[in-house]
Amino acid sequence: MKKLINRVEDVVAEQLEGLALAHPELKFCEEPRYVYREVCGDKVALISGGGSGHEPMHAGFIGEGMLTAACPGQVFTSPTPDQMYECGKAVNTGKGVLLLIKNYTGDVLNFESAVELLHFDDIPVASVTIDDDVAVKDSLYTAGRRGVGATVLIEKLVGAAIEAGADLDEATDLARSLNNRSRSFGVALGACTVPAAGKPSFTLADNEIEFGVGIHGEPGIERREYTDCDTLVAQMVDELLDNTPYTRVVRTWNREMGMYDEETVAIDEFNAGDEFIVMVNGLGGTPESELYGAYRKLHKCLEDKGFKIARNLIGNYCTALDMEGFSITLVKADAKTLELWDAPVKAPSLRWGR
Amino acid sequence: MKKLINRVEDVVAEQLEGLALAHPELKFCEEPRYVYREVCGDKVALISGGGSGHEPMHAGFIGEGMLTAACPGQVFTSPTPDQMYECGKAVNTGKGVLLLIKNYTGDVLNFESAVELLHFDDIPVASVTIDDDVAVKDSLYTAGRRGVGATVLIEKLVGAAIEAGADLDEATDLARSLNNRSRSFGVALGACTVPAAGKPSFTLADNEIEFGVGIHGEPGIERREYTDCDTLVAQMVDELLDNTPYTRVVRTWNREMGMYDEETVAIDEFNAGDEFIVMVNGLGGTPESELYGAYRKLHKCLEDKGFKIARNLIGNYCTALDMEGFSITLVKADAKTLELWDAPVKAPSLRWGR
Amino acid sequence: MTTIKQEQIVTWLKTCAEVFAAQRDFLTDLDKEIGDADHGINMNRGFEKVAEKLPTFEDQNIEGVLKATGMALMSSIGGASGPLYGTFFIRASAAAKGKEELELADLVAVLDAAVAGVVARGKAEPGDKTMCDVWWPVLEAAKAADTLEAALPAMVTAAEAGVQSTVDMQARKGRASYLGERSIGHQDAGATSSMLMVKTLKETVLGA
Amino acid sequence: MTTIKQEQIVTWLKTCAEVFAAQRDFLTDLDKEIGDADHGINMNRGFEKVAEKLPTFEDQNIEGVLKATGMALMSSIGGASGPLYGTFFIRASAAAKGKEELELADLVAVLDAAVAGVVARGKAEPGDKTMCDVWWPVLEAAKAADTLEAALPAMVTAAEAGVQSTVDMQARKGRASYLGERSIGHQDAGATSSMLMVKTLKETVLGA
Ligand SMILES: Nc1ncnc2c1ncn2[C@@H]1O[C@H](COP(=O)(O)OP(=O)(O)O)[C@@H](O)[C@H]1O
Ligand SMILES: Nc1ncnc2c1ncn2[C@@H]1O[C@H](COP(=O)(O)OP(=O)(O)O)[C@@H](O)[C@H]1O
Ligand SMILES: [Mg+2]
Ligand SMILES: [Mg+2]
Ligand SMILES: [Mg+2]
Ligand SMILES: [Mg+2]
Repeated sequence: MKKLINRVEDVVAEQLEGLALAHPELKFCEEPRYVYREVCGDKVALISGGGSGHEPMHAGFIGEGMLTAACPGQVFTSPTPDQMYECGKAVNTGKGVLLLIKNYTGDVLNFESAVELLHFDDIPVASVTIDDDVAVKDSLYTAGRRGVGATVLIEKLVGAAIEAGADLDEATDLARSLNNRSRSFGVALGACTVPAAGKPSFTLADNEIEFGVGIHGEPGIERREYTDCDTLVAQMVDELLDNTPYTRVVRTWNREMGMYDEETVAIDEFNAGDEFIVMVNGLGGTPESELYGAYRKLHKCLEDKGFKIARNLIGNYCTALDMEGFSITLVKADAKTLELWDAPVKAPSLRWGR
Repeated sequence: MKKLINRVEDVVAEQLEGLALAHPELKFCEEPRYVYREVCGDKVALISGGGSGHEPMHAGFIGEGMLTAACPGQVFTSPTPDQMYECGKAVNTGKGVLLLIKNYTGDVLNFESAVELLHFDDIPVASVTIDDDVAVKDSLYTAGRRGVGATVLIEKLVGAAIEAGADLDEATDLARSLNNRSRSFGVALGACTVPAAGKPSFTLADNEIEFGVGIHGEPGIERREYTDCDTLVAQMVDELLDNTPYTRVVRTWNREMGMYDEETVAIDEFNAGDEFIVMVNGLGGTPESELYGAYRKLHKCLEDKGFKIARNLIGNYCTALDMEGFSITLVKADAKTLELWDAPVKAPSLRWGR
Repeated sequence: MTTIKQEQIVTWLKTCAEVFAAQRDFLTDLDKEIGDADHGINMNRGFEKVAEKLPTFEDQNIEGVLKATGMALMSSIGGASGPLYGTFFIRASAAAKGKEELELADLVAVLDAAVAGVVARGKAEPGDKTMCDVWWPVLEAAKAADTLEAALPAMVTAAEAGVQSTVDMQARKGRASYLGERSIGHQDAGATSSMLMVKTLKETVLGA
Repeated sequence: MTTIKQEQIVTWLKTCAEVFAAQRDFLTDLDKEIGDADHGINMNRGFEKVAEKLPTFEDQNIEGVLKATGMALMSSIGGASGPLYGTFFIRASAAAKGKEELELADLVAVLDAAVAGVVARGKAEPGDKTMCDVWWPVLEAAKAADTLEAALPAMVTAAEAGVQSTVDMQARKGRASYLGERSIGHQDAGATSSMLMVKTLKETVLGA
């Protein structure tokens, strides 16, 4: 393994230090670890976080119109409850804290512990668990659909709503509704190498891919034959547009009762005529040019099926270290969603209008 | 070799088609191949181009406040004169055409042919050859310093000046002066794979790097031992700050005479107290997180030596397909340069203020 | 011997730190097959932190030691195993209220509370291919024994059998569940780290 | 045989297209060692274009055929070799003004103009490790011969020796120059493609 790092133990801290040096508007707390910005005005604090290795997610999305703070764990390991707890206390302006969680067992367990800790400190707190990865078919025999690429888009959209004055409940409802309208699917052409492990997490023959991968270098739901970009994108679109019902238990923190309410909720259907915000996301080791090649086919597939691409985002946003591969995310968007999308954002890795 | 492409022959065309589908404000001419935008107003047209495989450079930098058009060649092969010629004719508003050339023999020969063709069509034309790669030590026994990362920054800065009303001579002078204040140095931790070749261009042991690489997958000036990120960045900074005089023959198209004037010109010195715009640029296969790790050390090295980083740009901007590695570019900046830098730009891969 | 002494608990924790340093790559490799290749790294980081902090709490009673251990694990492991092992020790601590030593009945009560805590958090069911598939049989073995001397080796045997039993299971919880049938045939990493803790306890108290 | 006929020039170009298709990977591999691994791809693309367009100009005189070939190469090869080979054929065409066949003296004049064009563009000097290190000795061999029958084999011998001579040279022009001393020991790709064109001309006119 050869990586642009120093000691494996220091990777996350040093990279965050570099981020804060490059973007002095981001502050960096080392113990426990979180990155944040001073919130201008009396706004809800939007906090995300998760294992490191998905850069620019999440710290690169801290900024006006997007995240207030991010809690980075070790590489591919969710952060610990004390990080979100201390971070939440630090950035709460009184309007409360919304935690965005990617649905991985580790993230959910650690974030939900933090929700309880913040609650017992009388901080208004809510959490939304994002589970957009349609590669996972059932929620009964698995830990449920993983939270992947949609996280980026939801962070942007909810951040814009908060900038425009949404309160904690409105922001929470928006995040949840966006999540029910979001679907992602990822594939790997090659494995990534976790610095601490030092070797690739799997090996693939020249004509093989992992189909339906998450963002942690884990194998996909299936190893498939690979022929070419267009065939692969078409297979992914089939998975993304499949309307087989998917329901799961959604947990909502009840701030009156100090406990979670549980409710079984289904995701939304996608039907011809729908408009999408589309993301073609590189997993870290695939050049941007190839993502545009994939976008070409995606655009045609969706238009052929009667869908409309209202906005697109193409690049490396939610990565798995240096994994070769990419994911596609579709978010069903109405006029209000597009307005939030177009609103200014000024984060190190997503910026327009400012 | 496994890449996210279809037929090798179609790679460039399909990726550009994807780009134009994603960004409908960019128009795409297939034969001869160039990408352009409608210029608003009576402005100089700023055209860049070169081999493909360096994405997002150049087509991703077409937009308000940056390039007017780009002429993409085959992968790692400079475009042909007819591309720049037809493109120049198409986008000239009467204010003339400035061609930015990266100093590689192929680029220079093909672009200079296009300069002549445009001139004979009575189009006011100028060209500036960018040669910022300080890995190349002498201009006498080589084809001269290569044009690499500074191209991105010069495209941005000259584009802003043109947006603000600079005429052809002013834009040309600015580009030339910026080039004399720009230095880059690149390293490769792993080779890239040209789709048409199908195999990596070289192999490196786990403790080896290529030191002083260009952006075409070619080996560097030297194969060196690799220990860690900080050591490597410090070595690169030494190369970048070295003030050994460098002169070369600069060719300026004489629009009266219809021929090139030649003049021997030296690059500027860098001295403590200077302010820089700094780019840490990934070569395509290195995750953004690692670039921030490198930025951390770069920031400290430069500050320790009494330089100031006024602005920074960190990410994949001028790549070599999926090469693992990165480059550092320094541009000495005065107040006027920073004003141009901060001016709005709205290109697919560089955007702020719009 | 009829009890586990406070000093033995402290020694056990220190030895666990050594064991997880030594087994770091092995556990990570297990997690690579059907997870994300970090379980050994996580356990090593967590118990390194415990060992580092031990001097600040090793004089407390068993309740205090277990509580501080749980807090250290909770705030240093991360991932799925962090809150689970954190909860394990914090619940164990509550069941060891005021204790300076543990009789067999205490051990059973402590284990019972600890395992219940893990299940409450992670909602695993038998056969889901998790660390619980070790802890349930371990708890049963402790309950079935008459003496501590008999209980500890029986717990190790149960733990080892529990680990083995995970090989043929299809994961239904945690990261491995995404692999569906492809998770079958691989030994669960968390079950293995749990077994190592049980084995280390037995060796600390009874010798290797 | 005392002249090279127009049909032979056309056949030569068609055969060059076949040769560069067959030698594509070989030339690319040469360019990989000290360049950017595309010379074979470039030459193949260029001569494919020539072959594709030939039907539209194969009835013209030698001047016309060479001119159209130069334009096709210029607008399809790209890179360093594109403008150089483009210039080679365009200048050759000018020196073949009105010709339907070439005598030895014509061939020398045509080659002389073509090589001068390449040098004017690329500014190579002897020993710089470029295609010119083939074209100069080839031109000398043509000048030294008394008949076309003698000239063509002598040109091939000179071309092959020219290619060999590039191995020990340090590149001073083009991409390979960046490697400094590391460029020594490798055969130049452009010199090799030039040699193949000379060899194909001889085989077209005199047989293999
Ligand atoms: N819901 C759960 N209940 C009990 N144990 C679980 C659960 N989910 C995962 N585990 C255990 O956690 C182990 C993985 O831990 P680790 O690799 O440290 O975390 P992560 O999966 O977040 O990377 C699994 O091998 C399994 O034994
Ligand atoms: N200045 C020059 N004069 C003559 N020949 C040159 C010059 N520069 C390069 N060449 C030739 O061009 C060849 C490389 O061509 P090619 O690989 O197609 O272009 P590029 O170097 O742009 O990739 C070299 O092997 C060399 O023979
Ligand atoms: Mg993990
Ligand atoms: Mg080339
Ligand atoms: Mg794991
Ligand atoms: Mg080449």
